[in-house]
Amino acid sequence: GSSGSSGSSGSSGSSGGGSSGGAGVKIGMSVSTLNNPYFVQFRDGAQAAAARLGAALTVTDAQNDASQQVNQVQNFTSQSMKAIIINPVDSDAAAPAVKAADRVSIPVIAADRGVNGAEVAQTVASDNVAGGRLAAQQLAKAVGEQGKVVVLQGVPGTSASRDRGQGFTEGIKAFPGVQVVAQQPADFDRTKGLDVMTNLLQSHPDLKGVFAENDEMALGAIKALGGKAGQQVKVVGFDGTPDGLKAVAAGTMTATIAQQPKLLGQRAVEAAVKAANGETIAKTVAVPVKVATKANVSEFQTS
Amino acid sequence: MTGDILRAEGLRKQFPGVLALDGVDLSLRAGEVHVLLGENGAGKSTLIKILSGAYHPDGGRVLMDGRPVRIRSAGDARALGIATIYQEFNLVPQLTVAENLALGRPPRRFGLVDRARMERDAADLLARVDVRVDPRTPVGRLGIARMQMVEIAKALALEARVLIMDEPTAVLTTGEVEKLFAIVRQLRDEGVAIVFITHHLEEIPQIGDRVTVLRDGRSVAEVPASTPHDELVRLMVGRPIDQQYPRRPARPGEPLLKVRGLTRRGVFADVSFEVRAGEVVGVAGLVGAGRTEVARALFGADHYDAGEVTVNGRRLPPGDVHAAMEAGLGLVPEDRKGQGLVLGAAVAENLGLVTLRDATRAGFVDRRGQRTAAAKVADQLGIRMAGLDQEVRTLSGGNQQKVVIGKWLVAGARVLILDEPTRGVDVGARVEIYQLVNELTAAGDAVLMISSDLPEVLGMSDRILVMARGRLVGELPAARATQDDVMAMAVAEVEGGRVQ
Amino acid sequence: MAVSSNVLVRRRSPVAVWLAENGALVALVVLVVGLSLLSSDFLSVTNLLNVGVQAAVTAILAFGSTFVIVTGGIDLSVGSVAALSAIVLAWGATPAGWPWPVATVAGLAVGVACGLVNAVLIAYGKLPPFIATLAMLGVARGLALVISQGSPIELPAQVAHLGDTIGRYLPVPVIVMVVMGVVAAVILNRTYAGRAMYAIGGNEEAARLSGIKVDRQKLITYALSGGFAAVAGIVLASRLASAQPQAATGYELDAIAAVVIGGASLSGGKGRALGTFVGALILAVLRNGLNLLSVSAFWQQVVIGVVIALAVLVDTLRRRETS
Amino acid sequence: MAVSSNVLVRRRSPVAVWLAENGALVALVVLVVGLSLLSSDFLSVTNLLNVGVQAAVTAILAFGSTFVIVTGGIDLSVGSVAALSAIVLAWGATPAGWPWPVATVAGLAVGVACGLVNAVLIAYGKLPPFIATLAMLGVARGLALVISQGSPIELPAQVAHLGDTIGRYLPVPVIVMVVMGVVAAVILNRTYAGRAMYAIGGNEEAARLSGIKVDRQKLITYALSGGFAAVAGIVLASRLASAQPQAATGYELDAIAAVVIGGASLSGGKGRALGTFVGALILAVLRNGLNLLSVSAFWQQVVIGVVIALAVLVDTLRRRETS
Ligand SMILES: Nc1ncnc2c1ncn2[C@@H]1O[C@H](COP(=O)(O)OP(=O)(O)OP(=O)(O)O)[C@@H](O)[C@H]1O
Ligand SMILES: Nc1ncnc2c1ncn2[C@@H]1O[C@H](COP(=O)(O)OP(=O)(O)OP(=O)(O)O)[C@@H](O)[C@H]1O
Ligand SMILES: [Mg+2]
Ligand SMILES: [Mg+2]
Repeated sequence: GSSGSSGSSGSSGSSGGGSSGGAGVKIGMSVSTLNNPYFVQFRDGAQAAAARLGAALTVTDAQNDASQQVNQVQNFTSQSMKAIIINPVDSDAAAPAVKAADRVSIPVIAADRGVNGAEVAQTVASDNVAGGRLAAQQLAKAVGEQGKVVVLQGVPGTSASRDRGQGFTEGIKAFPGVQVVAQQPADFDRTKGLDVMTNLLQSHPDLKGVFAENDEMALGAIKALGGKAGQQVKVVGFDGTPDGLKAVAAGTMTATIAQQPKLLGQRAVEAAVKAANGETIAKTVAVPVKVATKANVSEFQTS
Repeated sequence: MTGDILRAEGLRKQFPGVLALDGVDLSLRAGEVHVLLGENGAGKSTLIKILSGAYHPDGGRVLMDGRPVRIRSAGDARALGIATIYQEFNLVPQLTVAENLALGRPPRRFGLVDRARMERDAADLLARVDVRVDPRTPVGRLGIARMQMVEIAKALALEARVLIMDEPTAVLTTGEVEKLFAIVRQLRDEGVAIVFITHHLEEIPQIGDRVTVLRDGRSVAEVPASTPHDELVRLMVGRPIDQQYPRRPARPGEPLLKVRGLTRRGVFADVSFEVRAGEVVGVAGLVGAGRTEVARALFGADHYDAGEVTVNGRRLPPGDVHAAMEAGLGLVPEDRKGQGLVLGAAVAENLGLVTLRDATRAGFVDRRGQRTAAAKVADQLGIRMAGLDQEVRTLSGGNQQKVVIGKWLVAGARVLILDEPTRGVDVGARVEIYQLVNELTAAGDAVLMISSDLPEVLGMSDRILVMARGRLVGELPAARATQDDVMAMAVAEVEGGRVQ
Repeated sequence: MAVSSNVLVRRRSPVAVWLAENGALVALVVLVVGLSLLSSDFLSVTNLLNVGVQAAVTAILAFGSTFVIVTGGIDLSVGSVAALSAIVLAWGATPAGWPWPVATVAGLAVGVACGLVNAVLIAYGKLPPFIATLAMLGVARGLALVISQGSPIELPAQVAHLGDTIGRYLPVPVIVMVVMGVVAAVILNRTYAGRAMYAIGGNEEAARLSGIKVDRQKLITYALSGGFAAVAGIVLASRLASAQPQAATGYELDAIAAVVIGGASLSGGKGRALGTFVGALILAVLRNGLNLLSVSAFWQQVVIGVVIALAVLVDTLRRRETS
Repeated sequence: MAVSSNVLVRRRSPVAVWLAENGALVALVVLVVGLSLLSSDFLSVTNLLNVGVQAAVTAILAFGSTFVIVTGGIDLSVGSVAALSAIVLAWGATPAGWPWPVATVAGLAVGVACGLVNAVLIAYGKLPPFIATLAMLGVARGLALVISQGSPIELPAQVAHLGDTIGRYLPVPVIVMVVMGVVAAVILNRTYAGRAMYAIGGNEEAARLSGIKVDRQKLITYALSGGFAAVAGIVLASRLASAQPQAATGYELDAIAAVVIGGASLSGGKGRALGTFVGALILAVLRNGLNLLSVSAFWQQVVIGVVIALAVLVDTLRRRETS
């Protein structure tokens, strides 16, 4: 539990001073999507931090649409926000939005994904490509560096899917005994993960492992595998959502690449408040990516 | 007075821009056939739609058995024992004949629709109106005449005390009209009160008892059905009409339309004829004889399997309406709502439809010119409307028909095919259409007139072609032919006449 | 009974007639044969059961949409309503909440209620069905997110059994699908409400003038669609043992596609439960087959599009030939 | 003209008539007034320009959809076609490729081609427009992904200027939107093709029997829709300075909603460019306002749904009143 939840929102808040105090600072935050528990947690972390610092945080949902995100950032500038946090739908497509904010000298913090082609005050991110590599190592180890595995891909063309997929492909090259026999899209969706996994099992009954580009699809795959999950077939997910961590604790998911979204949201808000107050901040902050396995899962679940 | 089963007093109905009814009275006795007479747009259909619950009046009241009643829906009317056959078809084309007959009140068993019983009931009803059609046929596949008989059967099924019929005979041929009259007389003798709307004045003494004449939304007279024809016309139109069929034959010139061996398997076979400049050629036949199909095929609306069509020396490619139009053909289809009009568009738009291409320069339409042309034709035909911008949907039936004819007048077709051109058109307007036919032929154009109205065919044609079962079975000179001659030919059994 | 004498009635075998009326079935058969040749895994009992399970949710949604489409309407809200119903069920049945049967009834009631709201907007507010149900698409999805706070909620175990397989070969979702299909067929063919739907879709004015209470029938129609959506949502959630606020996103287009592939017309008056079933199967077989054949993610969308167009093309060409 | 004596023309002021025909405008005004009262940021010049920019893509797509909807059809593929056109442009204009004007023409041509394919399937294959364009939705999106390998492609700088603002107050997307709107209005009102669209949508058979080559007009209609989608896709990409394979997903529903909010009927024969413009503005104002008011993301969907329903309700109620 935190202490400062009393003076929660808005300008009337009169929390303690200090240079990092955010009393009344208006911050706009555009989240790529809230149709995903991972980003919901990210938002929760940000809101908690804002409440603690007394900042007024406005959250919008870009619904995975890069142009809608640009619109939202533009709207923030007309609302004269003091700082903007952008969780880009797409790293390239976020540039014009950031430039628009730069023009009116509003500092921008990029969270979870970087921005290509425009200057941001700070990037708070965990590296998806690195995470993909970690996932490859985990899966290879779990299947004894031998056998067939499949990949459940996210929405084709999204940067999360691209980066994680790329990292995994790179990482798995180190294990010549592991064969990737299929890569199929399940759109980051649990139901589709279930259906696609069921179908893949038909053509690859001797499967040893599954990498799902997020926990939602991993949970669908686990459902499809039934008793085989965690036994004959190892599943590695990505994100470390509460449901995902539960599955790790239960042993049906071998590992998930936990990104600590709450921490990410918290760090982003802290940086935004500092930038709004004119303090200088580091160009990049790396929120560590951690591998959650049955052995260490309890640490994640309490945080 | 005391015998009145239904009375309407001072009914008023206002539409946007149009006062359709302006204080109309009507009294209806049990066991009478009460004819409603009036020009197109006089308000007949509006009146009966109020009686049947489709419209709510803005003023006045309706009494049944002396007590005021409120008819707010079709269900209310039905509960009061009022059944209606509307001018526009109110059938569901996708459903079968049996289902349409039982629409809104299907027989049920254990809460489920009892199809077997529905079909038996339908067969009985169809037998009553003497229509031979499988109750399981989708209504959309029936021709317009048999649809009308289904409508009639549907109304009979309600066993109502008041039966309202809005122009039931407009789409029927002589034989069917006789059948209908027999049914109507029987119902009348059973004590049913019948409201009967028609534009065929000769039907009035045959079937009617009393006549109420509407003019411009008012009831102007109530007279016995035996009132002389001329007097009725005067009451209705406000002026006498001296000649009902004012055909002025022109001297026939070169053949404008030549049809050779036209055949469509299963529909019509080996149809050959010519129409000369200045000629009116009538086409008579029983319903389903295939006249409409021939007309559509030669206009390019349907494909055909063999034969050729030549207009003004140019051979037409089959199935190409545009080429037919270019060559100078025009078709006024029999189904005006389905094929003739864009109901949701304005009068001006509809009148300009055929000339849209001609009024286009470099892709742009001369809309002002189109409007001027439309205004001229509307005036010429005496189309009764609030203005050129009125939606065609809200015109009275007869005025809609004038719009369909009007759009071809604007286009200036050389050979005009008229399929049932005066269906639903009042006597006055009908004479105006005939005058137009005269003007066209006098100017050297030609008219092919398909009509189930025998007096019209006899009165307005120069020659009469008779069709039966998909074949041309004969030709008569109009001057000497009688109705009996034509009928004899139309019903004659043709040896091996079944079209293959 | 005699048809008009000049019309030569071509004799067609009942099989030919039936095929002409079920052209989608031909497409399905072609697809199944093709896939069996291309993938040896396709034609196994377990895989076919998988296809059945994967078709279930779309099929149930599509049965509901069939009612609406037969009346000439459209329901874009079914995916969202499915999600909302499941969320309400799961949220209501949390240990601190209601017993699971109550929660289930609540979930179904929410679906029906959404349908009724659609119908009121359409029948009394005179909104075009497209707009009314598009609005509901947003509202129901938003409410699902609000109630769940954006996170999945676990389903009570009793309800989650709906996702099980009885014995080796009897998946419950398939049973539910078949039951709902039979219910839809009976409603459409044999009840007053069903026949009224065809009448309204074929000619609304004629229906009204024949004494059918058109507004009331629309209430029934959209309520049924909402109820079917709720069932679909619960089956979907039961397969995952958890209700997801973003479940069934975009399923409305699949459902409508299934209905139209099955031979219905969006202008109303036509459509059958069996056709819809075939339409849903075509979509499921296609997705399953593409997975089995390991077609790349990018090409899958292309192939699905092409096959949908071809399937309906087969149907329209057959119709033109036999008519 | 034979205006009979019983025809009583009620005099209504031109303003009243115009308002009755543009009911959506009333809804827009109410919305703008409401938002100005609720948020002090709303009624600033920069914010209103933002709204304009944000409406541009939807509006251009919706102008294209207006043609299709006027003919009684529907085009679900516009969002995908927009993305594909932009991808083709960007991919073609890579340094190793074509000069940017060639690439731009190629991008536009692809949009038109997609429209033509839709039209061929509809006019000659007799596919229902819903199915033909749903198939194209998948195919175009898939091709966009295949060509781009799933990654965004940078736009040539010259084309990216389309996303700029000239001076302080003249955003290029707004200019493009206005130009396309005027083009759409002229086509609909003044050209043969436009008038033929209304006739076809009103009664296809009557149009055919009046000598309109219905099939050819449908080709023009869907080609226009595809072309407008291509323009929208390029404007969208220019705003982001990069073409995204996933761009404009789901925009088809927004485009159709804008057209219907603007007073068109999905059964054809009705619809105007100005109405569509107002419809697109309503959607953009709504999204902008909800952002300014900091409405929670989950509730936004609910509110948007409710406001869309209300906006059209205002319109239908006005109509009923004045008729
Ligand atoms: N729904 C409507 N909206 C506007 N005007 C209408 C509507 N229905 C009818 N009218 C107008 O009311 C008048 C009376 O029409 P009505 O249909 O009653 O004529 P009618 O006597 O039946 O003519 P006809 O013999 O041609 O059938 C006409 O001027 C018609 O244009
Ligand atoms: N059982 C049937 N199935 C399909 N079409 C039929 C059937 N019976 C009749 N028809 C068609 O229905 C139409 C009947 O319409 P209608 O009664 O006006 O006759 P018609 O052919 O137009 O008559 P005419 O040739 O005298 O104008 C014809 O086109 C006929 O071919
Ligand atoms: Mg009338
Ligand atoms: Mg005929």
